[in-house]
Amino acid sequence: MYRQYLVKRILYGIVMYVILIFVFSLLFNATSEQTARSQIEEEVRLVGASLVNPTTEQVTRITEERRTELYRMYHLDRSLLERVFYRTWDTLTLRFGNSTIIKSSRGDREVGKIILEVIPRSLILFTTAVFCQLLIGLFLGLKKAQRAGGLLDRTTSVATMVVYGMPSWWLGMIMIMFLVYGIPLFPSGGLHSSPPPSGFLYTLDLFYHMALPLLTLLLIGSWGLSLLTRNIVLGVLQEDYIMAARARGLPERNVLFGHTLRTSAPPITTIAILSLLGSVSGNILFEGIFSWPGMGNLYWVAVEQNDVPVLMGLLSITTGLYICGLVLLDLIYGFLDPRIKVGGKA
Amino acid sequence: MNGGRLLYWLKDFWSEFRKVKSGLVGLAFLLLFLLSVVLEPLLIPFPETNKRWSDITYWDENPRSAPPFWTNWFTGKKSAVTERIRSFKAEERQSDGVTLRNLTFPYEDSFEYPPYDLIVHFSGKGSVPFLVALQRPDGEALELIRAQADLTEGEDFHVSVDKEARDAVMEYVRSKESEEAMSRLNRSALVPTEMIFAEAGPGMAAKPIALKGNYRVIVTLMILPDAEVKDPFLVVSGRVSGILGTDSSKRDIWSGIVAGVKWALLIGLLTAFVSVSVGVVYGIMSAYLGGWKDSLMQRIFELFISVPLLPILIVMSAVFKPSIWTIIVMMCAFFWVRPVKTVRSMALQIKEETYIEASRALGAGSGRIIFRHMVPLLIPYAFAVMALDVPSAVVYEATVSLIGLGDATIVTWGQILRGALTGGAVLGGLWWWVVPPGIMIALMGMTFAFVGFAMDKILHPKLRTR
Amino acid sequence: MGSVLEVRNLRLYYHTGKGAVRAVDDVSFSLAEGETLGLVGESGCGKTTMGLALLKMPTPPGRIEGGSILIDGRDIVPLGETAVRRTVRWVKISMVFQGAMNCLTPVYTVGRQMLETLRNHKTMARDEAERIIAMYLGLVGLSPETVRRYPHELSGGMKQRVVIAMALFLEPRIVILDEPTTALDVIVQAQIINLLKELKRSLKLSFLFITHDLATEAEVADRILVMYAGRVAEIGTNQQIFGGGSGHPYTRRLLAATPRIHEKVSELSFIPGAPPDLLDPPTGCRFHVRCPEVMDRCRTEMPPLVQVEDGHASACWRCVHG
Amino acid sequence: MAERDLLVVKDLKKWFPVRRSLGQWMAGTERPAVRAVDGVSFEIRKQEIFGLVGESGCGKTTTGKLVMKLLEPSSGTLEFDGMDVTRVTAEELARYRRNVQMIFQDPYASMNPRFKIREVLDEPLSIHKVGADGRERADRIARALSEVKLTPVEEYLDRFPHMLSGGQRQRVATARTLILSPHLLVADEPVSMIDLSTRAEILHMMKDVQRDLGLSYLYITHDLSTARYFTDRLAVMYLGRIVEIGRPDDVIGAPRHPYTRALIAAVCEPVPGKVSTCREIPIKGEIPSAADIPPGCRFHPRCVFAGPECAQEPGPELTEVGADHGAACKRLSEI
Repeated sequence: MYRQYLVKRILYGIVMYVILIFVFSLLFNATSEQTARSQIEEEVRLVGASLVNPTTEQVTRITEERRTELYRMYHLDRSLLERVFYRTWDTLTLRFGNSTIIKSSRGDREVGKIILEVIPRSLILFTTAVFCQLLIGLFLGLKKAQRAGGLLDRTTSVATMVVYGMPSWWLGMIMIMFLVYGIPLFPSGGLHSSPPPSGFLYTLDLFYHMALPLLTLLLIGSWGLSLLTRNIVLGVLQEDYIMAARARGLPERNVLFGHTLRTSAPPITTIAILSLLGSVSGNILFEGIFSWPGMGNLYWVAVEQNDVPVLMGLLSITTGLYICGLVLLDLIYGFLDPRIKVGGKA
Repeated sequence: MNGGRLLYWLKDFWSEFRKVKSGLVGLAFLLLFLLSVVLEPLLIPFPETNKRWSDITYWDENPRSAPPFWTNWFTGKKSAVTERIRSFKAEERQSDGVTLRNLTFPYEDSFEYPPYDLIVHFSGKGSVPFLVALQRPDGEALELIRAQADLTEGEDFHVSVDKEARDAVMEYVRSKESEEAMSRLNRSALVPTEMIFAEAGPGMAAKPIALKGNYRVIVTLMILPDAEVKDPFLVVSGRVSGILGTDSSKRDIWSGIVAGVKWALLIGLLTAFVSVSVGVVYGIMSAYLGGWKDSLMQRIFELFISVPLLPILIVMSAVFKPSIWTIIVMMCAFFWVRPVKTVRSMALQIKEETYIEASRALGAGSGRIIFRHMVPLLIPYAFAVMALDVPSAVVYEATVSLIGLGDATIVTWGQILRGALTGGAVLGGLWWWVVPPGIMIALMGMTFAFVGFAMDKILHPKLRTR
Repeated sequence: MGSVLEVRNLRLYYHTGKGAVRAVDDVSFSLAEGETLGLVGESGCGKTTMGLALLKMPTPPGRIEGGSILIDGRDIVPLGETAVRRTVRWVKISMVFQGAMNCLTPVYTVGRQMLETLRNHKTMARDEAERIIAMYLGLVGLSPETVRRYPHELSGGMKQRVVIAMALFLEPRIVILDEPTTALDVIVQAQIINLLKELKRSLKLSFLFITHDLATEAEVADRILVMYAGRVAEIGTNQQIFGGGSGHPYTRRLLAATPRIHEKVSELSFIPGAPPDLLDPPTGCRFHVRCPEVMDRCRTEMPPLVQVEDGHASACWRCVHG
Repeated sequence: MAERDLLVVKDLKKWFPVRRSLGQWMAGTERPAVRAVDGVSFEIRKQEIFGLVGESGCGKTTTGKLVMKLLEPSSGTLEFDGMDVTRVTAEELARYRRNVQMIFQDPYASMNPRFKIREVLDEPLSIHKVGADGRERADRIARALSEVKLTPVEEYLDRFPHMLSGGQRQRVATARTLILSPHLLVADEPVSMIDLSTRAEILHMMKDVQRDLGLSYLYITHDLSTARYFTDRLAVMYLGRIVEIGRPDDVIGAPRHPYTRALIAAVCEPVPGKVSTCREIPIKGEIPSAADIPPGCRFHPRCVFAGPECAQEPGPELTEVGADHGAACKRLSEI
């Protein structure tokens, strides 16, 4: 039963991704073609220049020939719909073409490689952040639910409100200003110190560089989760089966961590991951502040250089990761909630 | 919902809302924000901030990257405060048809760090030769500027001591310093105002010591019969300036922040209102229609929900180079999805209630059921969702502006932060440039969070769970 | 006298914002070993509150004000929460709740929940525990394979049986059944009643059977306690209450209001008015507002519980010199 | 029939198609359906209280909704006052709604908790635009409330439903149905959620109203005892079909269908002396799901008198077993 649910959900995610890529290609068709044409012009100019003392008639013929050949290769001569279809096909098969300015650390201009290179760095930062936020949010939420209305509960709720509308990149700027230039506690940014140490020291150095961004993300994200967990847990605590469990003489620990948390796990994970996915897509610029060479930073550079192919590639990959997040979310929900995992009436 | 019932409902709502302390705090801040928008002309020292925010000349008089004036309270060594001196004593003498007018501006200097510049302003018409001199508390008087002002009607003429009086000051220092000190002095590095406000005597060039006391700036104007001079005033460009200091392009940050309030409110409220209204109607229709229409609407909803918000906003802004209005439209295009899920599930719950079936049994059509039974329950709740949606709209606009894709023609907190980022405020430690805009965004967020959560607690249609 | 349970002048009030709701007001009764006591009364008369009070688990803001609850002679009212949890709840006294349908945690299988409760009170090997669970599931007519099922996979009747099995497998002295059959269809209801009768005979259990349906009570209970607005109206054996000799006007009116299946009832009587508000109940006898045989005395003085015959008492002034 | 029947139901069916899983769809298996109502026929005469009795899931509530035209029937016909109302246009439906009204089980849930009683009662008037001005509508509302004995009327008009007791709320719900002076009232378990002491009071009120306004009732319940007291004729339903129909004294006094017998045997009585004896109920197993109904007589897997012919198609039809008393069983003679 669960396997069937799993397959259905993954297929559904893929279909959603294809439709979105098609919509994006259609939406940004004009600009993508414009950059494609300018790249072709540049290539044609190069071809022209490389000819050894050619006659003008020869130059125009070869460049003309080269241009039509390139137009056909990039399907620019077909109707609008076909062009969009081909571009969608290229995007789906991760062939994003070349970037206009940006180069990857190994110097190649192929957009796919550039993005592939930065994804792991972003993932390291954001998955650790999400993991810590979940942990803190859950633990704090439970404590708040246990003594609802207590001092801890009220103060953390106020903190949630204060942080509610605070941009994470701004908090990053403040943290850098005070904790890097004010009191030199943390490095000012980047992935690791300039001569990267090797072996175990490297990971240590990496964590040292990741500490400040992680701290900032935790300060922003974990409050919301704790309020969320608290409300859901409080809701479950009023259920009949919790009263029944207490009546059966089970210790409060079992009732709280066993029955209550386990029952509220599916709704908590759903909303928690949904809000974290939202915050990841919201905090993408965060990396720019810490010059953490991840996808966010690449967005920043791409916008600065106005490098359209890289932007398109980035958008497709981010949407792809986002949809994977949503699919993963439903799978976890299905796994945690027996009503879905085991299906209907016996 | 005729008038009577609406009034009754509002009274009832207010009696509940009053009980929620955090809600009242939020409401107080909201009123403060609205007040600051209304009183903007009074609060802002620079009236044309909105139009000429990126026009450098408008801010020329301010010191560059000066901290707020109240930083003086916290240090022993006081810095000169930027101020505009309008009071002056005027004497006139007639000599062969030309009126000689003497304007004396008193300036009380009690600071260890002298101002950066003295700028004389006046307007009028015709060409007026003028002389600017400074009388120091130690009795010395020195002539700073002697020039000719060609005034055109309606235009403000100004002359800066820092730029024009460099030679005069050099002469004055030479007359006080030893030859040897003068040779070591590098002419371009000399700050005129540091000299004229320092103790006269040897060693003043290398290590000027501030001379406190009452100075008098005397402006003598030779006004020919056809010329005319109106509303002269003196601007002292000090080391600290304004309530929140200035940025690296000399702009007064306090003016920018206050000007930004209205934009933040506008962007936030407009986006939230439009997107929540669309979302709520979509949710209700989707729940009420049911069947394949409902699943179709859900598919469209899922299509939108799978799009990561900020990336699409960034790419669309990068590609279409939008104005603020198009940014709002784009935000609405993707924000409307957020309330749909909750509203639809609530509408479904209401639809299952027995009293809905009872109304249908009485013969009520779907329009009546939606507007008499569902809307009065969901619309008030939609306002709570709206309040909770405002902060994210403000943050997204600020983020888009931060990356440089916002609308540069208007003053928003995002634009200020953009300036701070590119102006190296973080590196330079100009905290008064970076902290206030962020605090305001966070404060706006907190305000609407308090109000929104309070309304949510009251208006959430607590449907009886059987 | 071998009474398993002895309740003396129990008072339990709900302290709401508007004052203290006197849900259980000075109630005393006893339950002998192997006996079924029927607790009957309309909604809001405090019968469910009474059940929860015996487990010392009043739903907040309820609190036991006074009186004592003796189980096997030991008063559990002064005991601390952990003592009650470890030595009383489910060990001495267990309960089948009113909404038995959602008393099973939805995310755990039936077996796991039963195992957890069993091994929490008795340390035993896993297979030994599983054997006991399978035995008791069999007793209530469920296949041992139910252990692997999740609650949402079971029908209403099956869930009811699981909850009953769970209330029995620690062999408590007393089992409280709060409206166990109300939400079930009439045939399943009859099957559950038969099951309870067999269990009573085979396991020599003493039941406290709480319901608002007189017919079910007559079917199951050896002795009946009729409650009205938080106080005891009448107490007596099955025969004394249902045999026509009932002493209290409220009981008589209730019996007259219950439709019968086997004889054509020409006129169904009813009791005008509604149960009183327990925030400030009427003075004197709480039923006097609705009682057709009301006397002046009823309006002023609270009638004591008067012995009408051996083992049969009724709180009504008509019985005092009757 | 001397007088024309008010409502005639012929072979009414309502099947709810169940969504097939991908696999089943691939295999092209016929779409399974929950056969909630599977061929029900009965008629209700003028001023008659007709009872529909059965366990939960037997289709009695669905039948009620079909009569109320809240659900579209899969097949079969519905005749009201001589007119075929199976398929109707919008105005015909509006007129039908004025003649046929419904009372619901949960008195609290059948009224919008945010409406005052005045607004609850005003809804039918504003829907059907009855009553020229405010005064006439207020007058109709007052008359309806006094009809259900909720007097003095002013005391109740401005109160909210949660301020009333269960019995009072059910009276308001009844008043709401009477305001359009209907001919037929479908009452779905009207008293099951009301306290025993006031239950008879409501039944009396409904009987008075029926006598005063010449109403007919379709009374749906699972409680056989109340049905015996309250109804003029009643039908016992099992898995979507009527298994026995007739006057209560005959059907309950001398039941002929095995299921009716089992039902009656299972009902307890408030009489002493039954504590030690186990009640013997002539029935086996559990009720099957309405999605896969047993072939032939649908009761045969649980019937103690079942014979081989009971399992063969077609299922038993309702046959006369006495004056105005029918039962659907192939082995009536042997029982």
